[in-house]
Amino acid sequence: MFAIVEEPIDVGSLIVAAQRPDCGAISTFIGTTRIDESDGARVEHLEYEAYRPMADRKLEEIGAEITERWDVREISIVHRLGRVNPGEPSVAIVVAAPRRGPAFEASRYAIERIKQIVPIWKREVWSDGYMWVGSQTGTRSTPAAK
Amino acid sequence: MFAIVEEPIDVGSLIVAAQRPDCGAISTFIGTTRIDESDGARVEHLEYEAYRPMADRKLEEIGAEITERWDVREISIVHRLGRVNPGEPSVAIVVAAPRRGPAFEASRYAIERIKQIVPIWKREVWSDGYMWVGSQTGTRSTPAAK
Amino acid sequence: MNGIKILLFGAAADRAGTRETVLPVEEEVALGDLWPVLAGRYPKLAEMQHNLAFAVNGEYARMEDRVSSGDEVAVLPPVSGG
Amino acid sequence: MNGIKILLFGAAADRAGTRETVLPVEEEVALGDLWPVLAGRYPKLAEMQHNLAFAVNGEYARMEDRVSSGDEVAVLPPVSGG
Repeated sequence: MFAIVEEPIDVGSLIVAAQRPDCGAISTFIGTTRIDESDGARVEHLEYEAYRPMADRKLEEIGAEITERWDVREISIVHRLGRVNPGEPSVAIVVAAPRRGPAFEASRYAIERIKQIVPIWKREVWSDGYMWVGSQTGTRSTPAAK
Repeated sequence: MFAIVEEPIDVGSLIVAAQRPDCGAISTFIGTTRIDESDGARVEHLEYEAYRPMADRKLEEIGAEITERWDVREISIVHRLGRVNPGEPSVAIVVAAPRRGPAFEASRYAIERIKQIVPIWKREVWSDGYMWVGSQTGTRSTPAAK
Repeated sequence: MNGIKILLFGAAADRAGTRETVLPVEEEVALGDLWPVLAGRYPKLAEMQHNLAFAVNGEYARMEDRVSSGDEVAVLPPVSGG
Repeated sequence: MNGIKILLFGAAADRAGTRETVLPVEEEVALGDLWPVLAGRYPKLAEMQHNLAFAVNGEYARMEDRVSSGDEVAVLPPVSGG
């Protein structure tokens, strides 16, 4: 299942859906909002936007790349848009495979590829302005060196 | 949280408990019962037993090894005993870290170490007998080459 | 639609001050030919030229790819999902 | 308890036909000295000697470690958790 959603991601039910009698391993990666601090300010939340439907298609492409490379029987990638509060999941990747090596490698690959090719952008909303991650563009007067 | 339990493992709630504003990544590994087939027979379920409390202490030791090696803020390892049906989790590892590299490495390390040092044993209960994994001992007349 | 629809995202939308515009084109042109027009219209966008990627009709495209009226071009800053 | 409590697990329990027994000892001995007694009592267990590990009072132990009455010795086949 590949989805871009506006609501909180229910990782538990993605995992239950990935349990299969032909698989011995499920590897899951969850990206969560981490609160950085600098110059006396702090990140209050993240805000995500996407170019759809291109972003949806790119998630599916990553799934196809994975099933070409590894013996993996189930892949879910769900990415959230809009405001994501501290500690909340912004992305969840769930991979079920007969064996654990491919499960680990595929879930690691998925998050790296998401960060390379999926047209989704996040900005950090700080107490003193915002900053687009990766673009050094925003309203903070003292942008943190990333 | 390190635990050995007799009931089904609720992975979703372990993940929710690992969400922290100082972490950007949660890596989870779940071992599930895979159904092998050979010689016209099939695995019907797995059956786990442990030497306790040594097994409990070894899980905690693995946690300590991980926090020594990586910047990891939360680790849960839960292993189930008794009968585990096809597709059900026998072990769940949840690691939260500021960054994804250490989260992935630590959860992989945890499952490898469990398979090395934690005194837990499983037998495969086949339709035609059982077999202790790793020991070639059991009641099957045609033991599958592992 | 008459012309090429331009979508801007993230920092690119911020710098342009808009998320969408239309560039009139008379005939098929190279994607690269649109850039001077966009850069002229949005000077602050021009500053991030070397960090931008482009998509045509939802797929990554190169500057020599051809576009014509009715196509959708997306201006993509470095992606930062996850 | 008078003697050393022996716990057996997994395939070792299977082969011995029991999960627990007691070996009488008069004085402190090496863990390795217990093995011939166990192997003599449970010939099918003896066959898996080279695949066994041992714990004394809940910690992995070597054959030269000392044990005495009241200690708990566990006979551990290759672990297979996960």
